[in-house]
Amino acid sequence: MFVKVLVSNRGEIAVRLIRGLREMGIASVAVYSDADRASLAVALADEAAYLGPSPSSESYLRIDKILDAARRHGAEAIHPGYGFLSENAEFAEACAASGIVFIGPRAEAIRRMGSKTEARRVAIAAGAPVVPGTEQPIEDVEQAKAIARSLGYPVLLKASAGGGGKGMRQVDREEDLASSWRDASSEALRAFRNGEVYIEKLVVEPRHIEIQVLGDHYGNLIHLGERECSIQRRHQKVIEECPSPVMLLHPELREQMGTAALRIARHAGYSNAGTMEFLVDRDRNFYFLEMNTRLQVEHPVTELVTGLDLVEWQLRIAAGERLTLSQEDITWSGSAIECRIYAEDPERQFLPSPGKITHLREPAGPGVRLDSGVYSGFTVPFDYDPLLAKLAVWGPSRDRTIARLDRALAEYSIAGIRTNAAFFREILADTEFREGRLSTAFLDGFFARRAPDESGIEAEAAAAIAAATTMPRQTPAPVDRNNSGWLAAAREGMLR
Amino acid sequence: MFVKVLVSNRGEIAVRLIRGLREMGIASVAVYSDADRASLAVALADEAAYLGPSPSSESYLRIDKILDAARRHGAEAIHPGYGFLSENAEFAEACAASGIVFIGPRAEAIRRMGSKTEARRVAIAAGAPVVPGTEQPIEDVEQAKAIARSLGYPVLLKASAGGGGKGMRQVDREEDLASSWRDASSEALRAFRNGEVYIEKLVVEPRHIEIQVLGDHYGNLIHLGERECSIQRRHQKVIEECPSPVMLLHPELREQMGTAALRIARHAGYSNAGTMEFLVDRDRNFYFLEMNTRLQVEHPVTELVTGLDLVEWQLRIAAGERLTLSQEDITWSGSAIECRIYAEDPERQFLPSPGKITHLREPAGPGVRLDSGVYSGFTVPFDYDPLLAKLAVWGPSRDRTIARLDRALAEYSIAGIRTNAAFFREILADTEFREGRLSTAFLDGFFARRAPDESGIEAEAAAAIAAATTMPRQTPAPVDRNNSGWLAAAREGMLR
Amino acid sequence: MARRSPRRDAAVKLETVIRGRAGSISIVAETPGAKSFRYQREDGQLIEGEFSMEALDSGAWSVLIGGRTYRVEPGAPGELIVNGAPVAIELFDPRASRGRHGSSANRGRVNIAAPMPGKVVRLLVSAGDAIEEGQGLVVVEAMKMQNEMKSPKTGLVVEVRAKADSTVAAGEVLMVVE
Amino acid sequence: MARRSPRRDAAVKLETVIRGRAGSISIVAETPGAKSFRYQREDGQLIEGEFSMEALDSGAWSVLIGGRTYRVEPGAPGELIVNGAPVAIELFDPRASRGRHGSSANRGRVNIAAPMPGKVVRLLVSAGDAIEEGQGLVVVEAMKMQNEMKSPKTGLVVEVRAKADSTVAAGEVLMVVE
Repeated sequence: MFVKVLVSNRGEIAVRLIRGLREMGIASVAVYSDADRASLAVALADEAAYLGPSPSSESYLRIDKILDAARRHGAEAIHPGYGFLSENAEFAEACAASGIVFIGPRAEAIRRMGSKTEARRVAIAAGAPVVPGTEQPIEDVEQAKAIARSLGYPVLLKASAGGGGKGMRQVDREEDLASSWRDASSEALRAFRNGEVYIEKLVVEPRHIEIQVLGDHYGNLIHLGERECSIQRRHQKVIEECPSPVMLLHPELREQMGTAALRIARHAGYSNAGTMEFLVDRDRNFYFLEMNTRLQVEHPVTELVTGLDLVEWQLRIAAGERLTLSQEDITWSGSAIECRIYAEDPERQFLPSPGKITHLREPAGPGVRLDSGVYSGFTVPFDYDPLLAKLAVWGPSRDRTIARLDRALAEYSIAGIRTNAAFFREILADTEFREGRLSTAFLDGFFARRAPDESGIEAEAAAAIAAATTMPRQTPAPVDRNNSGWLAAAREGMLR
Repeated sequence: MFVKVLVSNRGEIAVRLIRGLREMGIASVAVYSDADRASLAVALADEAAYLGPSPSSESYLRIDKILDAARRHGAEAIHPGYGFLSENAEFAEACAASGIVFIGPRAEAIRRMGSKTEARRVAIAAGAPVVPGTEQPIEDVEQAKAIARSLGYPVLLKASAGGGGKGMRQVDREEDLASSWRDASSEALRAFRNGEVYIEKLVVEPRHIEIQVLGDHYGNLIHLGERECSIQRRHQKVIEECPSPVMLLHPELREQMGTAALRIARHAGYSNAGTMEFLVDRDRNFYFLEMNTRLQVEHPVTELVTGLDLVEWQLRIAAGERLTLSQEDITWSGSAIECRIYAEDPERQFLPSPGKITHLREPAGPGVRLDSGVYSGFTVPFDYDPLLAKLAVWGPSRDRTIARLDRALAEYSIAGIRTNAAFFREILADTEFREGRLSTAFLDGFFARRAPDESGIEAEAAAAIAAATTMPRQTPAPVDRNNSGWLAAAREGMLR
Repeated sequence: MARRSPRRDAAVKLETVIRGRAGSISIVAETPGAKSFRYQREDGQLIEGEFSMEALDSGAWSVLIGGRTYRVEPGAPGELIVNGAPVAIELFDPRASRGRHGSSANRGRVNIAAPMPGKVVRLLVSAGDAIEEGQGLVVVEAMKMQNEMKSPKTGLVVEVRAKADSTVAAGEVLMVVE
Repeated sequence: MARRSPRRDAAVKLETVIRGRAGSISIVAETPGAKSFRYQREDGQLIEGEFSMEALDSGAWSVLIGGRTYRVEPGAPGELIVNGAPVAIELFDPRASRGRHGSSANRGRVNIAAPMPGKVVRLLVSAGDAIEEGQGLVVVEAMKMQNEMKSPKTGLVVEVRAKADSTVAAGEVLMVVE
C-alpha cells in the first residue's frame, strides 16, 4: 500500500479523502489555492502544498503544479476526487509519465467512457439498453430532422463531451430543431471546446438511477447496487438515496441493472470505482445514459447501506491489490439518503451565496454522517462550486431515514451565508417524495405545489423576543426597511 | 404509540432520547435544573419543565416534581435514561400510580434484579453460572471467614444494593477480612442506605462482558449480543466494544452467554431493555455478576453493529407493542468501539474538570457517531457526573475501527476544561489493547507502562509559533511561571 | 433587593416585519426573573405571556414560552433560524424616524448592485448607451454560476463602475442607470 | 512595496516551557508574506525555517512548517492542542521581570486553594488546629467525586475561609496554613 498520497481536490471531498487516508495509515498531502489556505482540508492533512491563485484554472486544474507538488512531497499516488481533473485522461497519463499512480481507471478507459457517444457505443456492443437515438454527432439539419422523426418527438440534443446539462436542449417540435441545435452546439463549444451534439429520444419524467461498479486490474468486477438521484435542479443532483424506492417494490430491477452495468464495464476494460447512469421509465425500462469514471459525490449513500468503504477500495485497487469481494458478498441493509448542502439561496432562484460562515451548528447523533468541508469562521470562496457539506443519514427503513434526516436538518444551522439546508425539510415533507414517486421532473412539480411556511405565531414571537432583547437599544439610529438597526448589528457581528 | 414523552434525565442521554423521540414523531418534554437551563437537551426538546435547584436531590431525583411536570405537560410516558431514577422501583410504581407509563421493566423486576443478592439467586435458579460465593449478606466475621476460606483467597466484598464500586473491597488475606468488611459496610450504608455486604470469589484479571437483552410484555425475549467493557477506571467503564475480541476468536461464546442471559431474564419475568453483566476468566468461563435494569450508557455500540435502535424498541415495548424480531433476525456486522469523553484531567489523577467550554471542534465523517450533551459556550456543571459525550465509531473490522477512532479523536478539541479525549489515543496505540488482550486490570498495567508523549519538536514549534504570534505583546506585564501573560490571556478569552 | 420601577429601561416596544407580515413586539421585564412579551400581527393575531430566554453559544438563544422550547439561532442576514426553520425578520424602532417607503427603483437614478460576491465576467453595455427595461447589463459569476443583471427600467447608462474580470463584493455598485 | 526594516516590531523572542522543557521561540516577519522562526530547546535541539500561519475559527490556527501542517487549537488553560494532542505550554517575555523561582509551599503561609469548582463537603480542621504534613484539611466534591485536600506541611491552620456546603470556584482559597 502507498505510504503517502496527494489529494488534488478541495472542500468536503478533500476532507473525506484525507480522513480515509489517515484511517488507512497513509500520509496525506493537501493542495490549496489562495482562497483555501484556511480550509479544513489543509488543517486536517499531514502535509500541504500551495498551488496558486484562487481561480481553478490557476490552481486545481493545473496538472503541472499538482505533479510538481506530488514530487516535492514524495507522494506516490494522487487521488483526484470528483470534478476538476478527476475525469481528465491527460492528467491520468501525465501522472503515469511521472511515475505517480493516478487513483482511478486507466487513461484509455477515462477517454473511452468519458465521451458520451463512445460510451454509448460500448454499451450497445455490450448488449445494454441505451436511450434510442444516434451515436454520431449531428452533421446537418436534414439528417437531424430525419433522426428525430424516426425517434418521435420530444427529443433531446446532447453535447458529446458534455455533462451538467451544458449543451443540452429539449426539442418538442421539428420547427425548433435547427435553432436548438445551433444553441446547444455553441454552448457545448464554449463549455467543452467541442461543439458536437447528438440526438436522443426524450424519456418523459424518468427516474435517474445509477449503478456503482468496482473492478480491479485482474478482471474482477462487482456492482454495489444503485443510487436514485432523480431529485435534480438544473441537472445538478440535490438528493440521492439507496435503495431506490422503485427497487423496494421491484427488487429484481437492481440485479437487472447491475448486470447491465457490469457488462458495460467489462466491455470497456474498466477498473477502479465508476458509475453507470441510467434513465428508468414508468414501466421500469432502463436505458444507459453515461458513465462517470471517478468517485461520485454521493458515494456515502452506498457506503452506508453496504458497509463498504469505496475510497479504501479505490486505494487498494490502485495499489494493485485484488478485489477480494465477490458479488455474493455484497448486501444492502436499511435505507440511506443524502442531501447536498449548497451555499445558495432557495428564496432567490438559488443564487450562489459565498461568504463567511459566522455561526455553525452541525447535526450529529444516531445514524447521521456529515461530510463537511467548512467550519464556523471559514470564508466560502466564490471561485468554486457551492457544495458545503453532504448530510447523509442511515435508517432501518426509508420512512425512518426520512424522519431522521428531518431531525438532523432541524439541528443544522449555518449563519452568515444562505444555504438550502432548511429547504430540504420542505421536500422531505412532500407527499410525493414520501411515497417515493420520484422523477427528474420532481422539483418542477414541487415548486408548483410548494406552500408558504405557516409554522405558527409562537415561533415568530420567539424570533421577535430574541431579536428585540439583543438589539442594541441605546442607539436608536434612523432605520429603514432595507437596513434596520437589528440587521446592521447582525451583519457586524454584534449579535454573535 | 405515545404522543408525548417526558425525559427525566440530562446531558448526552437526554439529547439522544429527544432525538429518538423526534424521529418517531413523538413530542418530547425535557426537564432541567438551574444548572441546565442552557443545556442542549432543553434547546432541542419540544417542551421543557423546570425542576429545581442544581443538586440532583432537589431536581433530577425528585419523583414528585418529575411527575408533576409530566402531568402539567400532558406526557403519557417517562423515559428515565440511565442513572438518577432509572433503577428506582418506587419511581416506576409512582409513575404507574399516576397513570403514566414508566419506560423500562416493571417495578417488581427492577426490585428483584436491582438487588445483587436477589439477582444472583435468580441466576442460580435459572441455571446460569455465577461467581462462587454467598448469596446472603454477611452476618458476622466468623461466618465470613468460613465462607472466604471455602472459596479461597482472594475474595471480594460487595454491597448488596451497590454499584459503581462503592462498598466494594478486595481481600487477599484472612487478617484483613474484619476491617475490610467494616469499611465496605459503612461505605455501602452511606452510599445506598443499606450496609449489607456479601462475599464472592475474586476472578483474577477477568474480562467484563455484558449481554443486552430485549423483551416484550408477551414473553418474547431476545439478546442482542455482547459488549466488552473491560477497560474501567475505579469500576467506571471507559471504553466499550462489540464484538468482544474474545468472541472474534471464539464465536460460540456469544451464543452461550446470550442463552444464559435469556434464561435469567425469563426467570426474572423481565421486559424492556436490560443488561446482564458477566465476568469472563482466561479459560472463557463466564459468571453472572449483576443486571442493569435500564438502557446502558454504552448502548450505541450495540446499535452500530446490529442496526437496531434500542430506544425505539424500549418505546414500542412500553407502548404494548410486540417484539417482532426473533433471535434469528439479529446479525452483527463489523466492529464498534465507544469512548466516554469525561470532563476530567488525565494528568492530575483524573480530577473532575467542570467549567465553561470555550472552544469545541467535534469529529465527524464516515463511521463516526457522536452523542454529545455539550456545545461551545456551555458551562459543564459540577453537580453531575463528568460524562460530556460518547464517541462511538463503526468499522468493518476491529483494526479499522481503532484507526477510525484514533482519526476521530485527533479531530476532537475541547478548550476551557480538561478532558480525557486525547488520553484515549494513547490507549488505542497500546499493543495489548490492539491485540485485544483486555481485562478489568488493563488500565493498571497501562499506567505502569505508559510512556511520555514525545511527538516531535516540530509540533512544539507549531504551538510556540501560534502562542508567540497571538500573545498580546504590547503589554509585557510581569510574568510568573504560574500566571504567564499568555496563560492569563488565554483564560480571559483574548486568544479566542 | 429594593424593588425598582418596572418601566425604567425594562420595556421595549418595536415594530416587526416577520415573514413579510407587519406587527409589533413588546417586552416588559418587571424583575430580572420574570419577563413577559406581547407579539401582535397586523392580521389581528396576538400572543402574550411570560417567557424565559437564555444564551447558548455565541449568537444562539433558548427561548421558553409557556413550556415550549424555541432554539433561536442566527441565520443569513435578515434571518433568524427558529428550531431549524429560517424566519425572515426585521425590526424598527418607532421612536426613530421611519425609513422612506416604496422603492426608488423606477424613479431617477438606480444603482445596479452585485447580488453576491463574485467576478465580473462581461459588461454588456457602455456608459451613454440607451437601454430598455429587462435588457442585460452585466454578467457576474460566482460558484460556477453566471448571473446576468438586467435593467430595471428603460433609460440610459449613466456610469459603469465595474471592470471586466474584476472581483466585486455583494452590494457593490456595478453601474448606474437613469 | 517599500522594503521596511525587518526588525521594526516584527521580531519576537520569548522564553518557552513546553512539555516541561525550557526553550525559546523567535519569530521574524520580514514581509507580511514571509515569516521565519527559530525554536530552540535547552536540550540543544533546534528547528528553524519559514512558516505560514492562518487563523481558522476563533482561537484555532493552521501552521505550515516546511510543507507539514499543524492544527493548533486552544485547550485547557496552559495547553494548546496540536493535531489533536495536548501540548502544555508557557511563555515568558524576557524583557519583563522574571517571576519568583521555586515554590513557597513549604515556607511561611500557604494558601490551600480549590483544585476545581465544586462544593465544600466537609471541613476536617478548624482555625488554630495543629496539623501534620499530609493531613486531610477539607473535602471538595465535584461531579460525584470527592477530593480530600491535604496539608503540604506540618504547622498550624491560620484561617479557614471555606464554609461547609458552600460552592467554590477553581483556585479559590479555602484555608491558610503556616
